[in-house]
Amino acid sequence: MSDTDATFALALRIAEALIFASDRPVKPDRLAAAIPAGVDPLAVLTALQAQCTGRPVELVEVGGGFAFRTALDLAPAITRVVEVPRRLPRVAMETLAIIAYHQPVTRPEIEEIRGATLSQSTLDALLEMGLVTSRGKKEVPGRPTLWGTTPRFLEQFGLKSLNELPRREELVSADAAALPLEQKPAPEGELPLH
Amino acid sequence: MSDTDATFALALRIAEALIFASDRPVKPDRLAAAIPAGVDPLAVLTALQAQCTGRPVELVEVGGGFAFRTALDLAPAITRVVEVPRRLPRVAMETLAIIAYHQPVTRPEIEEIRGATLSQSTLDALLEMGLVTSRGKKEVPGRPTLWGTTPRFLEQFGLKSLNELPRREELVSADAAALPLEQKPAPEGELPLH
Amino acid sequence: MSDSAPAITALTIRLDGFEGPLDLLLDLARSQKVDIRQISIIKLVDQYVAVLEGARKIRLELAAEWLVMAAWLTWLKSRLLLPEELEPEEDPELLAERLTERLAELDRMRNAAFWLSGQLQLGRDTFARGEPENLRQEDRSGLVADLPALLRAYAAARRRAIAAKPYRPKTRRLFSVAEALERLRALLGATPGWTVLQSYLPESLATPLERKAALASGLIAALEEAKGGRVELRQDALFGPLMIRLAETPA
Repeated sequence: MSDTDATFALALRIAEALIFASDRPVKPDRLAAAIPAGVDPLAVLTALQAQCTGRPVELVEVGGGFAFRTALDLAPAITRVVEVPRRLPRVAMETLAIIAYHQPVTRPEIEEIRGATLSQSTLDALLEMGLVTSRGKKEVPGRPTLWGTTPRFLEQFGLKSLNELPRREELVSADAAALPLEQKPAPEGELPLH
Repeated sequence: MSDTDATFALALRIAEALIFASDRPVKPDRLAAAIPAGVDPLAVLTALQAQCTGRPVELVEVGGGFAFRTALDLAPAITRVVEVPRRLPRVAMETLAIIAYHQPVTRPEIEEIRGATLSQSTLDALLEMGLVTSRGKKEVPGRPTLWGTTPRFLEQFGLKSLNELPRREELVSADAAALPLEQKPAPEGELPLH
Repeated sequence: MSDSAPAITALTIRLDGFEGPLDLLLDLARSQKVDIRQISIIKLVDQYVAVLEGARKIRLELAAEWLVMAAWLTWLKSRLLLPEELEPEEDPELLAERLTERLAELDRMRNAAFWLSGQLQLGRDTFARGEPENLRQEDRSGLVADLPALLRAYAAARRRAIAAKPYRPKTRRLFSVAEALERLRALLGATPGWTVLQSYLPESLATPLERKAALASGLIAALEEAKGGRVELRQDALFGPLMIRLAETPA
């Protein structure tokens, strides 16, 4: 190996280590400061890129510099999928519960039962999660959509059928309707679950 | 190439990409989850280590896993371009050594061993570098925080585990032989590291 | 006693290198090869004073710590010289031993620090990947929701809706046209001649509003009957009383 070859080989080694260690893409002028004087950084980068082609880690040009990136085809193998389950917002949970108990039910009816307006986005979220679905139209003026729960709903809540839901009267006492305010609201988790 | 060869080659590719992309040493069991079932992760790591020997970026075993590190001879060229963190002052190094050997240890205990007060800035520097961390409170009046080293500490000093620290007996100065120090077992309450 | 101690030569100490009295003592013990049990107090004090002279200019609290150490050493030395008549825990032999052990431990830890400094260090001798890639992919398709939460949500929504139902006052019962008509038909035949319309209205109406409404209903009922020709109406003056009677000749 000639002197020039040896110098170029060293520059190639340095380039690989430097790009590996750098926290941002390495620009040719930055590389020039690390490799032996007189060696063309672009020639080194080109050679390095050729050397890495087809390897698990490739040299790519990003943002005006060069950086190593793992080959795209390996992404599925090395990526760890972490499940980050979502929590339903209170409004969505209440809407879902009302649909479960009153199905088939229209949106105005849900609003009446909850005593609050229902945003389309809440209904959309429940639809997207596959927990509710449309069950035709109600034959009244305006023909509003009727909503009901899906088999996915039963699965999510571990129910064999809708009959397994406790009766409404067991959740909200009948005389609660007559009282302006619940005298002793049941603490969470102490609801009668039969 | 036989099927087995192809599978092993794929495992090798995956291992290289996974370790390369990871910001922490990769443990064999993490690798096992990424490579095809039935391939021995340790065999893959051994093969990868052999493949990388002499390359600008080598595979080393550190901090309970495997990681890529630039070859030693390239450090001068890299440090010309990559910012090098400042060295730890002597006080910080001694404090770190005490924490490593006596962990979990409280600040008053560190001060007792060093025979000097420990400034908050020293502890802050070690914390900021991620070399030490709190390990709960000592159940004595005042409940002082207990300090210990981190996995990052092992990485910083290229240790596979705390067991790679020299044994306490090996730490006695050569000229300390002149001191009438009784060579007796470590007093109770000190952490046996070995 | 002091004769047996090694001669202490001129003190050359890097002042800024010392962190405390133990540090200094360890260095003294090392460089002078002294046994603290054999040390000459006079010479030790001389050395300390020399160090203190310099240290005072640097850090007062260090000088103070060293002074404490010097005093403690002197006390220890005097105890070693005195006959044994002390409490067990104040046993000077024990104290001296403990100090020796502390010095030994500090020595070990300083050597450990030295050893660590000599290790190949990340970011100095070797470098890790500077720009790690994110290997975590979040799957947000899952849902945290169980049956008790669903039931709680239903109960909460219902309870809140019930509690929030707006207050509705008792519906005001107003005298309707139909009622006025019925009343008019029932009562009119019983009174011959012209009668004030008001006299056919119920007397139990409490509020002026109810009375006005009843009058309006009564008027409409009367007009309706008049249209059918069953009654006659007349009003003699503007805003005067409305008079009503059965029609003379039924249509």
